[in-house]
Amino acid sequence: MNQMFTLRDVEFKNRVLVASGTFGYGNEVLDLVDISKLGGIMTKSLSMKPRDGNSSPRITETASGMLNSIGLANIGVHKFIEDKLPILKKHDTKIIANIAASSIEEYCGVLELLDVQNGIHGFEINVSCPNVKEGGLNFGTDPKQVALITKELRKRTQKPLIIKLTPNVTHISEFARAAEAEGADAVSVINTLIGMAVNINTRKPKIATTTGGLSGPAIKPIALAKVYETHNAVKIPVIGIGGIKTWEDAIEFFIVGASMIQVGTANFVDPASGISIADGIDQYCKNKSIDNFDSLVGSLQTNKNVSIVDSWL
Amino acid sequence: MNQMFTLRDVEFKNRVLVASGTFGYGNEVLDLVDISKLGGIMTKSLSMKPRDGNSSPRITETASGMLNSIGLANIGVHKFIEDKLPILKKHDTKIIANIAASSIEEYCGVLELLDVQNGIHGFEINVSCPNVKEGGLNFGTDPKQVALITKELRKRTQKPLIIKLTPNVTHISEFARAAEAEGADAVSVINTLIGMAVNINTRKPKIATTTGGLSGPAIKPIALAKVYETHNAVKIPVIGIGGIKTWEDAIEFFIVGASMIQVGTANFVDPASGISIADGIDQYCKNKSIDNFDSLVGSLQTNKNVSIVDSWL
Amino acid sequence: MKQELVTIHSFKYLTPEILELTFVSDYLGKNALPGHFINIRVDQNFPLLRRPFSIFNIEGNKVSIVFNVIGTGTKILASKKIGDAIDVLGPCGNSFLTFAEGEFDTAVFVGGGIGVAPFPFLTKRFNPAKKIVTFLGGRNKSLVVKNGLQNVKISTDDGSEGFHGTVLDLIKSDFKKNKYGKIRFFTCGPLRMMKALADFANEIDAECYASLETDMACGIGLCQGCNVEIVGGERKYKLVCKEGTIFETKSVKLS
Amino acid sequence: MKQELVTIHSFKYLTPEILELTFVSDYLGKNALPGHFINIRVDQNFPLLRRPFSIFNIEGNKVSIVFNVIGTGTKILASKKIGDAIDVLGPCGNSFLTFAEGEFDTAVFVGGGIGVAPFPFLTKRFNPAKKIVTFLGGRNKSLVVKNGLQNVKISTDDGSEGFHGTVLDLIKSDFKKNKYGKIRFFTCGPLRMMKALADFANEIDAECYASLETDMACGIGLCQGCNVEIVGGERKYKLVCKEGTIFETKSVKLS
Ligand SMILES: Cc1cc2nc3c(=O)[nH]c(=O)nc-3n(C[C@H](O)[C@H](O)[C@H](O)COP(=O)(O)OP(=O)(O)OC[C@H]3O[C@@H](n4cnc5c(N)ncnc54)[C@H](O)[C@@H]3O)c2cc1C
Ligand SMILES: Cc1cc2nc3c(=O)[nH]c(=O)nc-3n(C[C@H](O)[C@H](O)[C@H](O)COP(=O)(O)OP(=O)(O)OC[C@H]3O[C@@H](n4cnc5c(N)ncnc54)[C@H](O)[C@@H]3O)c2cc1C
Ligand SMILES: Cc1cc2nc3c(=O)[nH]c(=O)nc-3n(C[C@H](O)[C@H](O)[C@H](O)COP(=O)(O)O)c2cc1C
Ligand SMILES: Cc1cc2nc3c(=O)[nH]c(=O)nc-3n(C[C@H](O)[C@H](O)[C@H](O)COP(=O)(O)O)c2cc1C
Ligand code: FES
Ligand code: FES
Repeated sequence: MNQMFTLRDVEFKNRVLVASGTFGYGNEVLDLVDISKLGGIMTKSLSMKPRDGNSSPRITETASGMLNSIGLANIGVHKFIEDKLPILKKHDTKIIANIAASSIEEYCGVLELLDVQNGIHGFEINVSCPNVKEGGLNFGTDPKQVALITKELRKRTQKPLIIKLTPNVTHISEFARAAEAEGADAVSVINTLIGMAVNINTRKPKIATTTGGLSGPAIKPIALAKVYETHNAVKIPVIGIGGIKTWEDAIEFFIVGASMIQVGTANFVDPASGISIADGIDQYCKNKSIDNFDSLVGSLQTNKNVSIVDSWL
Repeated sequence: MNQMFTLRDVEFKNRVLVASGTFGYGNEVLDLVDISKLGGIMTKSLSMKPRDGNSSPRITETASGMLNSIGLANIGVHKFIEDKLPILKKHDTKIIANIAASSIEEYCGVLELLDVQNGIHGFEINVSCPNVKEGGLNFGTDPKQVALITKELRKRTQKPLIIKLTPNVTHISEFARAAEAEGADAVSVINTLIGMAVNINTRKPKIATTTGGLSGPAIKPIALAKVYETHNAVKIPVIGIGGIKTWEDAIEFFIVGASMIQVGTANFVDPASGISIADGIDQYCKNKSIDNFDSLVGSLQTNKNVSIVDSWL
Repeated sequence: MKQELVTIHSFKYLTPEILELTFVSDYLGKNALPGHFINIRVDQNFPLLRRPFSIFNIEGNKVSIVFNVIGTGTKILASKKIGDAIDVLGPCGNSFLTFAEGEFDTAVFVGGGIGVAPFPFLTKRFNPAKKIVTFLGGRNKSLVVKNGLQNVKISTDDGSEGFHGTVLDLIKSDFKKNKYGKIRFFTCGPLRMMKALADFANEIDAECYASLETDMACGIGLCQGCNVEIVGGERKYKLVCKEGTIFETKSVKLS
Repeated sequence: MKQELVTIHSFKYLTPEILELTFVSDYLGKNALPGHFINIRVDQNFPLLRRPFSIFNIEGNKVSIVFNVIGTGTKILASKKIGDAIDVLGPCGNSFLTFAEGEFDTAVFVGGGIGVAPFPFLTKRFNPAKKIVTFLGGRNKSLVVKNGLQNVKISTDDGSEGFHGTVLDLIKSDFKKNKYGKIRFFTCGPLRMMKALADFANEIDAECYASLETDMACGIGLCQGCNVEIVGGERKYKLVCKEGTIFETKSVKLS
């Protein structure tokens, strides 16, 4: 069985990617991890200008999870192309540029600069960003904005275009449909959930920006439900993200409808976890003699005699 | 210092309540817990007719949390009044009847039956229920429905009316404002988050209804953020719920703006945890010489030089 | 029922895979009955929920359980040291003894795998006027515990001990040879095994009482998470942790 | 840098509160330098993140850390047994040795509480041409570790050992009495202490190198969670785990 997956003309050698912002720029771990064994690498979110990011503290641990508010600190697209891409290019894996921006123009500008780089195999668009024109209102919580971003970017690239959705909405499927309608090749589900933690002695938030993004095993059940909802709403592939630490976790995501998965926070604990997860997936498929991976994707056996009305009460 | 809190004319002896559906009907634990040491008890959600609830399995454990889909199984309001209330009445604590229904008429009917019972000190309305008229669409995700329910129930009772909000929405503050505008005395934040888990050998969901409600320490950071958002949006008291297991957890909720808190899943692990939490809160206030509890509520010291635009990126 | 911190008195491997953990509790020593279970908090943080275990044996204030390591909780429990304190809640559920009186000559205990757990203590406390026969089934011999049982007959799936086959086949062939008069079954083990036994009990119209297992969040009737569908009655479900764990198999849907 | 499963060789209480954990690693024995830290996964599940610890001593392939139990992770670490395997990632960060050369006569080590951790190993490997004086501050004597240090002078907040007061007051009064020629400070400990020391270093214009501590998710430059604000430069922040942990105090905002 092989895990190969094709998005447009791009062939990923397996179904395991590393999530944006959880793997540095890929070069930090070269002595720890053979990145050519990964299906692909989602870069840290790149913006037009370098971003210093938020003040400290930026992270704090929670029960089976963590909060972060890095503030999309990144070296900027130009420096990425000069310093990082040449290194990443050398390795036999797919590089997906994750783009963050505070205006549609910026999204387009960054994408255009990267689209001409042959080391870049596709794009993942982080729409969980404040829309400066709208006074900081989040792009990701307005289906119209998500549609508009997708439409404008689709015009500008023939490479795989993946829209990464935020879970902090009532119906994530609306947003997936909006992206699909405007020509997105896939959606990534999910980004972090809004959360916070407080130091009860200083009465200060444990991260400088008060609220932050919750990630890690704690959110896996929520991520699975969001992937399941999305898979049932769109025909384009769903890339599952959220709390994946073991190959068993990954299999759960495939069963609810993910075509590929991303490993995020787990990289902090075990930078090579993506590789062991890919190996575990192989083993599982062997043991269950699954020789067509797509027969696993979305193969959830739901309980027929349960009406959706009763669900989750 | 005392933790007394007054809602309308009802005096709660401390700030710790037990959450609906996590303490049975209060009588199951009488040999384990001195319930008169609790600020109050939120009953299991009561409907007009008895509800069998969902098929099995109804619960499964997750990382620092659990999923449940009990299906609001309950003995019905009539049997509650006959069999359970007489027992609960005997104890010196406040009994808040939690009501669930599938139509506004049912909400009103159940409330009217309970309003005339002098053992009932107030109401908590579970709006996370399918609106049968709207084909099972959830009341709790439509601000208009929440407003309507509050309005109709407010007409029918002079006792404290608390609306319990679902976190599965984009802006929970909208819903809190809707409840406040229609005369709710307080809002409870949060109910469970939609989640799921899969058995990778059978490919079946680990709970019969596919998705269920996530609770426990895993969701505490999300609950804190929702309470904080709500506290900043309304003037009525916010009752904080979500992953509270220790008194330190409870203090975090007070600091972000909760006037009272509820202990849910923790009761399954330690049925007396509500009492130790109340004691811990007392100790904390003594040590910090906080003699006016309200000076603690909403006393979060946010980092002034951080623009909200940057938050949680 | 009581929640208490008890001290671990000893560990003992009954087979290469099955561990007996003994702790000290005056309260449970006095109050726990055969078929009761206790709910153990194996760690302060992780896993979140307690783990239920049947009472395997009681001598004075020495109370023991048996288990094999199958996951997070049992792994942590196995790594505890003598003298460590553990948080135990119990006794929970009903007792086999409630069903031990009446019109039968021989009590037939049927344990599958770790489902043998309640039977040694039940054997000890059972009505002496009745005869006891015990059938045990296991995947292999290292999953079969014989301690404290009477007239034990064993089957293993791999034939590594006793009869080679399922415990039910063993029972059927045994019943051809031996006569036990009027019998009553008491069983605990995998659902499939108990269902097969219940069907056989109906055929030979004997009563059958089974201790059911479900995932449990609380074990004491607070969460309503442990429902089992019942046959007839105006309610559709009962709670395994509180109204069980032991039910007459005729009265519940085993599936 | 390497991620490896190492075996615990021994535990030793250096004071009633501070524990030394020694494990075996050929790789770290060869490659770790004074000031480096290692990132330990104390449990498979909980807590989620690794815990960073400075290298306290190395003898051949025996590598040790010291810690006191302050929470979940250190409690689990303290409960491990000799022979247990632990998952260690390192060496991480930069080394004090990078700053050990140049124009000074005496290296003044200043450790606050458990911040003493890197200094015994630093003492062992330090440029022998330089004189070393060591000042230690602790809340009380059971938090002061003297092992493997040179010319140790101690202060405790409660006066239970040595000078009664802060380590900075001790340094100031000591400097009045003794002459050390041109000095350079190397420090690790509570931020407030290091900040006070940095200010004092400016006054007497000596260079001061501090090992900073922040919460860390990864410890190897992946998460960007460990930022410290720097003075000047075109970037606003640096990463403590990768570009530090050791910085010249002039170059960073200590607050
Ligand atoms: C009333 C009652 C009495 C019990 N008595 C005993 C006893 O005396 N001795 C004993 O060893 N066990 C007993 N059990 C089962 C025991 O509680 C579970 O084995 C235990 O909860 C597993 O916990 P864990 O954390 O080690 O495994 P987990 O980490 O929770 O699970 C690990 C793996 O085992 C599977 N698993 C979990 N629970 C069970 C289960 N109950 N049955 C089968 N597979 C499961 C999971 O699906 C998972 O794949 C009893 C259960 C109940 C409800
Ligand atoms: C580079 C580096 C090197 C370190 N070297 C050592 C060392 O050699 N020896 C040693 O004992 N510790 C050292 N630490 C600190 C050590 O990592 C923390 O003490 C440890 O993470 C606490 O983990 P815990 O799970 O026991 O406590 P937690 O359960 O994580 O926290 C328990 C309580 O301690 C507080 N706390 C947590 N971390 C810290 C901290 N870093 N400083 C102060 N309070 C904290 C928390 O706020 C909480 O109130 C180092 C830290 C860093 C960043
Ligand atoms: C420290 C940190 C930084 C992150 N930075 C980014 C980012 O720059 N862009 C982005 O799209 N997602 C970012 N994420 C979100 C992750 O890519 C992922 O969607 C999320 O963490 C959930 O997956 P996990 O639970 O496996 O970590 C970040 C997450 C963490 C923990
Ligand atoms: C098993 C279970 C049953 C619940 N039943 C109800 C219910 O009947 N009505 C209701 O309003 N909330 C119900 N809840 C939600 C809790 O009251 C609480 O809002 C939620 O569990 C979050 O708090 P926690 O993390 O402390 O458990 C239930 C929760 C659980 C775990
Ligand atoms: S396990 Fe909670 S009611 Fe049975
Ligand atoms: S701790 Fe992750 S970058 Fe420093």
